[in-house]
Amino acid sequence: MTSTASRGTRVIGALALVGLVVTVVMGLTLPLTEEQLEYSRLIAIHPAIAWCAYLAFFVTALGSALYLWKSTRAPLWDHVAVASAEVGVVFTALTLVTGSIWGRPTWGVWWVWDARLTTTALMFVLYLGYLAVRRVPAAPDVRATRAAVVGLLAAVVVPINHYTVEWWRTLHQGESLAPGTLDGRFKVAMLVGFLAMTLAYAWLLVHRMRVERLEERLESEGLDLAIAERQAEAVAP
Amino acid sequence: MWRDAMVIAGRDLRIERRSRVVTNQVLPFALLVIVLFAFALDPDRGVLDRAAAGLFWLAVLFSALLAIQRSFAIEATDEARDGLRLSGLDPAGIFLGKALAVAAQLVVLEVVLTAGIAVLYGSELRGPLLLAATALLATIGLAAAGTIYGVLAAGLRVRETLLPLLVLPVVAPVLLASTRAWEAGLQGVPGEGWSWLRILGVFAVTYVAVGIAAFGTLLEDA
Amino acid sequence: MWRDAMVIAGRDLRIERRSRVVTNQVLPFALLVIVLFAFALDPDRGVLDRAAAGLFWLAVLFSALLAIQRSFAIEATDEARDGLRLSGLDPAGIFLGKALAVAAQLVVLEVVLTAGIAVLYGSELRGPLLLAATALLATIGLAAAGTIYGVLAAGLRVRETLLPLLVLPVVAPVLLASTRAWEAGLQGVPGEGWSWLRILGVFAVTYVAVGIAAFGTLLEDA
Amino acid sequence: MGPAIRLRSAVALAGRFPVLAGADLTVARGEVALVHGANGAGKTSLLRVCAGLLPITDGDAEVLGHDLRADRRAVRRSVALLGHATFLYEDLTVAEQAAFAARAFHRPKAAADAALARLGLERRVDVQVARLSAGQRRRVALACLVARDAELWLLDEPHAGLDAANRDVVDELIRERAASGGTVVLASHELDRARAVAGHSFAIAGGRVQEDARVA
Amino acid sequence: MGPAIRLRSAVALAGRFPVLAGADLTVARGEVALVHGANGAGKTSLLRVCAGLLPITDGDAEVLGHDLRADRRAVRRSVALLGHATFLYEDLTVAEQAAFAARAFHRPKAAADAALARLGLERRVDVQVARLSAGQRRRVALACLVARDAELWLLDEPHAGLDAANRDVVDELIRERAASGGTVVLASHELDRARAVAGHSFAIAGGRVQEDARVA
Ligand code: HEM
Ligand SMILES: Nc1ncnc2c1ncn2[C@@H]1O[C@H](COP(=O)(O)OP(=O)(O)OP(=O)(O)O)[C@@H](O)[C@H]1O
Ligand SMILES: Nc1ncnc2c1ncn2[C@@H]1O[C@H](COP(=O)(O)OP(=O)(O)OP(=O)(O)O)[C@@H](O)[C@H]1O
Ligand SMILES: [Mg+2]
Ligand SMILES: [Mg+2]
Repeated sequence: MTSTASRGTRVIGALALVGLVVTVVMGLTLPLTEEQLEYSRLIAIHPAIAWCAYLAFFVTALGSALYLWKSTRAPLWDHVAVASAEVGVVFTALTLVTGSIWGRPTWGVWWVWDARLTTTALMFVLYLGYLAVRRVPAAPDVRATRAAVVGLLAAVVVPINHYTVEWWRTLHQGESLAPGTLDGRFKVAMLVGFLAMTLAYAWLLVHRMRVERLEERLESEGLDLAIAERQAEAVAP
Repeated sequence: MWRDAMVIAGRDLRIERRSRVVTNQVLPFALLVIVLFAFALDPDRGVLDRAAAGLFWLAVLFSALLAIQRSFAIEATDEARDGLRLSGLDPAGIFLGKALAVAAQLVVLEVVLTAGIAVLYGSELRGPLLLAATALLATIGLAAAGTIYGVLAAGLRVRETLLPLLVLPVVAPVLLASTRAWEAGLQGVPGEGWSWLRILGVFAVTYVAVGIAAFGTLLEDA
Repeated sequence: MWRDAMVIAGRDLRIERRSRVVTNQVLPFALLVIVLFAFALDPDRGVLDRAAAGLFWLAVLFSALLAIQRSFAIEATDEARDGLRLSGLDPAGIFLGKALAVAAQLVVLEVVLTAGIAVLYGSELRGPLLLAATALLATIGLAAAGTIYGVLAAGLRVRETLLPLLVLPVVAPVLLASTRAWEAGLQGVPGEGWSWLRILGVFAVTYVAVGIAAFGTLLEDA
Repeated sequence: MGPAIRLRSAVALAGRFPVLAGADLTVARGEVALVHGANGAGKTSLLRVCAGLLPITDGDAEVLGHDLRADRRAVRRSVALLGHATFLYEDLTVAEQAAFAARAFHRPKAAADAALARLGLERRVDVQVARLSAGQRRRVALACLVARDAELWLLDEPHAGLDAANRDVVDELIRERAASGGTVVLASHELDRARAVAGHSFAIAGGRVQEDARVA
Repeated sequence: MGPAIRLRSAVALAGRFPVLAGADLTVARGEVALVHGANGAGKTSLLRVCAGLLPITDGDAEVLGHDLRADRRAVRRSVALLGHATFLYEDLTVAEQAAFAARAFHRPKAAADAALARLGLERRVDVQVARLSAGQRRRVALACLVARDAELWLLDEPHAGLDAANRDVVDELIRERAASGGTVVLASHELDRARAVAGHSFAIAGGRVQEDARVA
């Protein structure tokens, strides 16, 4: 296996691409809301991106849990966890960016100390920490276990982030999918956005996982050589 | 499990009683922090009285970090982890024991700090019951979460730097909830405060549960 | 002396380049701190814009603590002190070298943090010259003071807890001065800022001088 | 009842480096086995595998009937390891340290005191571990190991740093242990002394056990 | 030119405890002296005093002509100590560590490489010090000591933890050093081996130097 692509992923990739295009088109053809003008069109991508960040971290937690669980422990789950975490960090960053871009016209500033925004920023740093743990040199399985625990505990921030809008009186939007809160076309655009972003996430995830697997294979191939060398130390000490 | 926990907690507290590190170093540090905050926020603009709760819990947080680092510094040497593995003690017991010892020290710390903000920031402690309950639950959460990451970082040469990075964000929600609860408590409107207690309770339970469940794995395979 | 300083600084930075502890651990920690502060201060009451400078320097302070702990954590083992004594290097050189390495790392940290507050606290960097000058002098002061106490705590089993207690109070004035200077800088009234700069200069010079003069004694007899 | 230790082409990794590269070793119960070899040959790694500290990634390892691939932890209660590093609490006094070690294994405090006496530490019981001399530390570690009666002793250079008198004490302890049915594996560079107490001796090189010669 | 070391009823304290309680010792230049004695007798303390690490509170101490009471630091440049603890930087590779040690004493990198080769560490030069085995660490420490040419060597149990081959290397190094006019003081528990290289041997007990017997 030289490429990390496969028919499956090509299909997903293609679908994601189409979805994103559609999303953009729909987004740009959304009616202008009088108070926000074209900025309201960000609704097509921003929530979707944020939601994918959640999804990614949930998957990380899942992978971590399955890795920690003795009977299901397998390198695969570690790969799932790390791949999803990295993609998730990217999505979180994008959430912060798109959010800020949206915030400038809406609130007049790039950033406000709104609970939702803060918890999102927190989420971002949390998973930077997760990646930092992974960079501490250690045997693969050791690294995996460490990371798994961190990845599991970190997940608490996701539901918190989701419910902030209810727990605090936030500037930030609440559940816009709740019936009657939003004009139909906005909802459709949001849903398409969700779909496209999720596909994109899946595509990235699979590729990142395969890279991880290739690396592991490389190591295991190196191992036989290493063992041979080690045994050679006996004759030439 | 509980017996082992007692063995560990007893030993840690005895070491503390002898070396007095928490009382002589962490405690002054905590006080120092709230003084520094007062400095940095130049009080004449009347920020302090409003920010008191937040600053209090920030100070607790940072001192908690030190207390945890200390708790694993006494685990000696780079082979700390091997030592614990060979100690023959039940991992869950070790976790509970160390968390217990840390919690005990934190409680002392918080009492003094409370006096501190009362004096320095002139905060009045209305709703003491709420304050106490909050502090208790928050302390359990902090100690548990800290101990989990403490053992993860123990024996790594980067532990001084890694630990804060790991602990701070996961306990941030605790910080948050307890801050809100204390604001309510300090302003004497406990009503909304109690709702935050529930969240704190959830955290405390979660972290303790995770600790009991995962500590063995962490000790063994990490 | 300078040659030895270069030897040490070179080694410390090489270790950092390999282990990436400051970039991967201290830096995120610093960002975390400014986020936490902002939250603890219950921002919707519009405290932040006024407190930005103070919080920035508090964050720098705490990260500086970590950077210094790291700088002496690489000095290996409980016999770190003996190692340095026997290294054959001029104490003053050791001091300068380690301080230099720490300072270099702090500068990177501050640049990122500045971007951080610019975005997160919405502070506008009026009077960049003043800000830069302040940061430079403050950094020198912090690194110097930190290194002096770092060697005091090095090799002690209580260093994690002792160091913060020792460093924070002595650098408090630095914190204060640089905060005021930055407030001036951020509000675009550099005028009063420059006066604080002088104070910072005095501190920087003092600490460096003390370090060069006293490091030998500290290493030997402390 | 099978052998105390049975390794079959065991491979163990430190990071990516194979510290054990297919080691075979069988030690019968009640035996005293010596493991020797050049620095970095893999002696310490071997002992750590047997103590269930270092996982094996290939081959089989069975210690006191426990399959280490299935569960590394179970074997610990019946194995005692004296490593290069002495896992002592610097802040405790000698007496407290020994008592703690004993308690952890549900042994009476008397056992701890006896062990300390056996290693001639009576005059230092109230000194903090941190203050002890190198050899005294090793002796405290040994005392903690003696205080609990483990079925299998794994001793990494037990003589290193000890003075003449205490080297003899160590030899006695090993002989007694074997006599009372326990198994002892020691790694050492002081071959003459070690061979004198060991029934078997194994040479290790390049992460593998080389020859298996019965000592006259 | 006076002796390399002259202690006169030297007293040294660790906290309140007198680790040296009136020690007298004279070692002539170019000599190899062995210091032996029970654990905790004061060997390490003695060496640390000579290295100017541990201050003496009473009596006189003169090393290589430097009066230690007046100034402990001056002597360091010409003294090299191998302690129980190896003062190594875990994060550096073996090569970097040796190079750093050499540079600190204004010695060419070549000296470091030669020293590493001498102690048979070529195959580990790129391994991080933290990953080395116990004996390999000792050898790296020795290499760092060899890389700088100090007038006086203070070796605390130089053989401990080394394999057969390297023990011989150490003996050679000591002999060469003495032959080229350097002075060597070693503390050891392996008397037979140590006596073989030492010209003088001193017994230490209770923080004092006991007999001063010339070895046949
Ligand atoms: C840096 C600034 C921002 C950040 C970090 C941010 C973050 C997030 C996050 C994490 C979500 C997912 C919510 C959930 O499902 O739990 C979200 C959703 C959403 N955001 Fe933002 N946001 C930002 C700014 C904005 C702005 C300025 C607007 C519009 C005025 C906005 C509108 C929305 C909407 C409509 C949703 C979907 C709400 C829902 O269905 O739950 N966001 N944002
Ligand atoms: N990452 C690594 N890269 C290269 N070699 C490594 C690495 N990690 C460990 N090693 C080697 O693995 C070996 C560890 O062996 P071990 O500690 O068991 O030796 P030992 O037989 O106990 O030696 P000693 O007699 O010195 O105690 C050493 O040779 C060490 O250099
Ligand atoms: N505070 C103290 N209280 C009691 N005894 C102390 C104290 N500090 C040090 N000691 C004793 O001082 C002695 C230190 O001696 P030193 O380390 O020189 O011994 P050594 O000859 O090197 O022994 P070894 O052969 O074990 O290395 C030890 O006996 C130690 O117990
Ligand atoms: Mg070994
Ligand atoms: Mg000694």
